[in-house]
Amino acid sequence: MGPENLIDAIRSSLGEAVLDVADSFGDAVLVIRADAVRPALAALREAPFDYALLLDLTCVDFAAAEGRFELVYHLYSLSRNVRLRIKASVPAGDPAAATLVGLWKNAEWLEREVYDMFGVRFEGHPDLRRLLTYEGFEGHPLRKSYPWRLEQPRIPLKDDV
Amino acid sequence: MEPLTRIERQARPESMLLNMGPSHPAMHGTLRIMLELDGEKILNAECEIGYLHRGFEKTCENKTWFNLLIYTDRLNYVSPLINNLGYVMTVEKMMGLAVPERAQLIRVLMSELSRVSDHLTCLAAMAMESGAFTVFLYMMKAREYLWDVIEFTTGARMTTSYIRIGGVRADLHPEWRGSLATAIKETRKVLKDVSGLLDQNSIFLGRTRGVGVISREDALSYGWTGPCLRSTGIPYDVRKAHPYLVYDRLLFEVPVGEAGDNYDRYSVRMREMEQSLRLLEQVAALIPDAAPLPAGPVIEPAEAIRRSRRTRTAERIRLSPNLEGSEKDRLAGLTAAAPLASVPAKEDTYTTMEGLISHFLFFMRGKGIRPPKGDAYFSVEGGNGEVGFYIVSDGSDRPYRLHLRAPCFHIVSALEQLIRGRLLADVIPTFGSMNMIGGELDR
Amino acid sequence: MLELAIAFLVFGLLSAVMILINFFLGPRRPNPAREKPFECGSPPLRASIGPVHVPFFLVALLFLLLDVEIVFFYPLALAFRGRGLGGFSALGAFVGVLAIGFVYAWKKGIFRWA
Amino acid sequence: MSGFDLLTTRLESALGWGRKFSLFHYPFITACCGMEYMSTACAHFDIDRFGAGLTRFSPRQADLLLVVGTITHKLAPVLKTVYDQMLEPKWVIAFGACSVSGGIYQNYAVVQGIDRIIPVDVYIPGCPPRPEMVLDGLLKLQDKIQHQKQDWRWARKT
Repeated sequence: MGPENLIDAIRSSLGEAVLDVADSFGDAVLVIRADAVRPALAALREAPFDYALLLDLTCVDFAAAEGRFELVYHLYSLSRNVRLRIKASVPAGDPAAATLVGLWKNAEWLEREVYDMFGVRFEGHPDLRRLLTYEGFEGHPLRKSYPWRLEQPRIPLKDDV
Repeated sequence: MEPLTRIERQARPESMLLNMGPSHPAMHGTLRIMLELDGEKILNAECEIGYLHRGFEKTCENKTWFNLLIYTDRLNYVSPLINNLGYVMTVEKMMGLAVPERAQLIRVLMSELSRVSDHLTCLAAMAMESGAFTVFLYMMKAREYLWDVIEFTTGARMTTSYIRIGGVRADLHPEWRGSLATAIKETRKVLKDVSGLLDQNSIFLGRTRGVGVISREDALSYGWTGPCLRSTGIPYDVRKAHPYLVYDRLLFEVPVGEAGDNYDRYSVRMREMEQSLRLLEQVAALIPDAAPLPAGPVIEPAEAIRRSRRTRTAERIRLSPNLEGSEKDRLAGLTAAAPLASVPAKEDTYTTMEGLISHFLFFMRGKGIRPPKGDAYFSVEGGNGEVGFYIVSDGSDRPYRLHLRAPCFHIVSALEQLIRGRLLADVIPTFGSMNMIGGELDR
Repeated sequence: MLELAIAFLVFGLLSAVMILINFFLGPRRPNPAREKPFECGSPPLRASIGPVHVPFFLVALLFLLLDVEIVFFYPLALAFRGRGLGGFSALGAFVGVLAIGFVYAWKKGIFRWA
Repeated sequence: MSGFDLLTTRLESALGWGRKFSLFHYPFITACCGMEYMSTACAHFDIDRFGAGLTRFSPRQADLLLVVGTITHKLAPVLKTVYDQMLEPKWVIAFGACSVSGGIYQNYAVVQGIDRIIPVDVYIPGCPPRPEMVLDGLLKLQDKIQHQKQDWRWARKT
């Protein structure tokens, strides 16, 4: 299947979960409803499309502008040699999404990092803790609301230097 | 007292809990593995990362597109030019810049040099941590020669920021062919010595063959890419899957392992270094010699500025040594022609009003490089795997969001599974063969 | 006899100086962190070291035996100069007995940890 | 100068001479400067020519703490613990702009210079510093050790 009808095939197989199909600088982008992310990605991982690699999971903070966080998944299918970007928006108030831990094993750390940096809770995640920052760290640094240079030292620092 | 980590809650009372902590020679200083031991056998392990989280992505949201190039050097600091390349090509993809041929060839030359020095450093550390100190010294010697080639051209040994948006900063050093030839010869000699030392070495084989085995399904499920994925037999290489720059015109194979254990990761990296040396020779043949600068009188910048007050000066201006290679005649072949895509030539800035204005416009806040609104993802083949940059731009002079897809983040996430049930000593070669780089892992 | 005395005096003095010099020159600045075990800089997960496993003891004992055997080689080598076959056979018997013990331990699988 | 003073100054300079040429360093490596440390410690630039070649990976046996690379807030307690667990007399070299002053990273995650945590003797600038700069820093530390007031058990606490 060529790239065009691949997208149509995906759209038809995922049905109403797909909100929009876009193209950004030549890459295929699929916008999916937040609650349909897990079944959609599970389907994409299986036979006809076999997106075997969860390349990347990250999050973009549009809280100030549009009051939402946008989860961005990148999938890669080795047999088709093609990349797919999937976007799902979660409300900024109480950002929560379904976990992918059962489908891919690297999802555990990826989701822990997004939780640590943005505060997006992933239901069903076995061990949702901070990954990059430390236990006593309040707030989520990559949110636009978090000041860039607000340090939270773990041990008292000599400031007379 | 810190709240109990996962391993402290699950550990059995009689087993011994040990920290293979951040400040450990084999943990590259930034990873803490908490091990639950039954004698020497590892019952359970938990990795704690983030000790080198330097807030890269937050810093990028507050820096202009041109200024944050220096941060990309320090991501995978073993092969810095490849990170430059990844970031720069993502921005070029958004701006639709056409990079001239010579700049593309120089970029391939520089990223292959970086790849060989990445594999050299990884295998040197892995061998030294398993006891082969001689291999470490040999490989560091070879890396010095490679860094000499990079230093002649870019001026810095490691953190070069040489590959810029739109092309490269300056032309190659006049004697770059000689230093490249010595570097390749020395590296081949070291590769022969090291494979003689390690390939059939029963101690090294005992510690790596059949240790840290991962199946193909697990490797894919963990999102592995690069030499570690190829060691399990899946020949996925971004240079072959999505050829960029001039890789489609160059001949090279993708070495593949079978069992996916430490030894295969070692041998895939060794064979990949030979392929990269081969690539270096092919690219060196493709790059034409730089045209010599036109002869004729050369005047001082101050004199040129004084003269240019009334009439345009035609003579060549003598630039300061650290601008060598980025003279105006050479700059055309090195950077994209788009306006405000790269730093304008110094000769124009000194003598013409338009040059001065474009120079200030480039560096002024709110002006300079501004890719169109939208988001883009582009990835290149780094030392550890697919180095991908996902950038969201809102049209301003600062990226709205910049995310790095770090290959070794996914590789290290599999470490707990690889060492569970093994002996304590197997952690070191397994972790060494993964080539964890703190800057890229924790960003 | 005299050289023996001189040898003992010189080497004894030398080792005494090397042991005691640290007592004189090392500055004393106790601090609580220094008493804790060094665990790569992170807080120790379990303060007490639990019971040690049996294979450790076996290997330790075997090492002790064979190490002492090696120490005996030095005087043996000096004493047996010029004794010819008789000396060599005595040395062979001494090593042989210990070798049998070593092979027995090896076959018993002391060194197999998994 | 009384006889006793002559004796102690002779002892001080002998102690300084002894200590400066047998520095065992503990490489507290975290980031990019580690690559330059490798070049400095290896055959090409060879830190061993100055008597500081022996790398000790335990603070109990090291008297020079070489802090190489970026110290983040998460790593700060680890650095403080390792420094406290080193035996006296001890010295610290801040290797690279990040450990000297936080370098190019001034944000929520990075400690702006390790002298906020531990006392530092020699600062080596550079990102990363060239191996020659590192050796120069080491020589400066050796001068400092030679000419500082030596600390020993019965030294008169002035």
